[in-house]
Amino acid sequence: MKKVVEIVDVIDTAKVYTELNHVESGGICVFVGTVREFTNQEQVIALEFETYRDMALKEMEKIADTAIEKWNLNKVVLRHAVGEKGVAEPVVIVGASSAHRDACFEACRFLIDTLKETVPIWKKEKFKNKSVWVSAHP
Amino acid sequence: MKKVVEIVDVIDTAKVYTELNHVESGGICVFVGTVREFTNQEQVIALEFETYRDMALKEMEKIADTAIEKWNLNKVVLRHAVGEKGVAEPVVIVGASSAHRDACFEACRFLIDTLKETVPIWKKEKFKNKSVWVSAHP
Amino acid sequence: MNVLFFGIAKDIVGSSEILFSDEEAKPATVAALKKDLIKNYPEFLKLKTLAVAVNSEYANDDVTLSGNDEIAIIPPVSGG
Amino acid sequence: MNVLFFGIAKDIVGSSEILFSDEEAKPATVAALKKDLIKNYPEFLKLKTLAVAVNSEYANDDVTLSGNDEIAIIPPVSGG
Repeated sequence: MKKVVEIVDVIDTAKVYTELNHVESGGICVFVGTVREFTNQEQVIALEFETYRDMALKEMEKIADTAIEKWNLNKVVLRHAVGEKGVAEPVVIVGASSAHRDACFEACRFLIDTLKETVPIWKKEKFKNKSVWVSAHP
Repeated sequence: MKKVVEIVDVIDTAKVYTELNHVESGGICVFVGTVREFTNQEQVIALEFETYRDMALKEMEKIADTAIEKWNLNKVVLRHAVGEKGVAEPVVIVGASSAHRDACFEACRFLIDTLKETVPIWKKEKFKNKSVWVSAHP
Repeated sequence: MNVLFFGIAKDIVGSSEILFSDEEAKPATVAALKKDLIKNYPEFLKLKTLAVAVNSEYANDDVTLSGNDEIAIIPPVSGG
Repeated sequence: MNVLFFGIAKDIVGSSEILFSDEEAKPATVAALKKDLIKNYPEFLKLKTLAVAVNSEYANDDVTLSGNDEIAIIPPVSGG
């Protein structure tokens, strides 16, 4: 299967290389987004993710297809977590597998940048005394 | 430990994410180089890697230190395999872990590009009827 | 007509779903829906962006709405 | 003086290590070593690059060599 597009409760980072492995690939580039402990000097207790699942999967499929076409990729993975994630936990993993490394690096950057722009997933930062929907306000 | 620099017989791709995980990191970028089945339409049976180990480890340490300093990384991994590797097997894995994704992408690219330029490791491509030291001749 | 709310939009309206019964005056377009929403919940004006999806695809202001559509209010996304 | 050979350099000289005994005329610098090598093994001229490491660090042509140095011939690297 050329592309893996999923929304899951828990991301297993260990299996992504197996998913991206391909006899015609010389390069695999993977990005993992994780929960940072501090945002603007404030301690984050957890991030809470929610999604409009049907639409999010559709948008993630579009991103995967665009990248496969543009960079002639052999394999693509786009996987996002939902629910509450603690510090250092993975929240998103994207990866691209191609003949040469230029393509997989560029494609991997495109995957995460576009996912953040268009996929209907929302995160709330939970601090000790408040919760904030990220990027909601100017 | 901030950096992992190793030359090994077999690369375990599954553990790199654990090595790069850090509470101050929001982004982890990993590149894996694997053996492609075809080079210029010729079928590759295996790649054979050899190294000048002491010097290679020194050069890999320098690359790690330069990247940590330049991109303010929380963690770095540089790991290369030696010996004979078959099609689709991993031969190198490099990764960078940073607060934001710009830094880990740029650093990861620097790690693999510089490794290929300066680290004394040599690969021989084994075809059905011949073997060729890669990049030896103009 | 069924409208879904996510993220901060859900907090603003206090519900994840609003059903417009057939009797009610239903907005005919995406633009009209946004106008109604902002009128009833001025908090939406404070958001960085406000998008609408019709049948799980982003929809421009001029898209017309029908009773069978699944409509969703998409506040600024923040995945990753 | 101990000189190590790797990759295609090992194939060219047919050995992974050459020991210069004290009696022999030993090259005094990296440049002299390269010159001796090319004289004895003209195949080295065909390589894309030819570098030398002294005590596991890349060394310029003007670096002087002493009997205790570990010297290595570094043909074009191709890791990754």
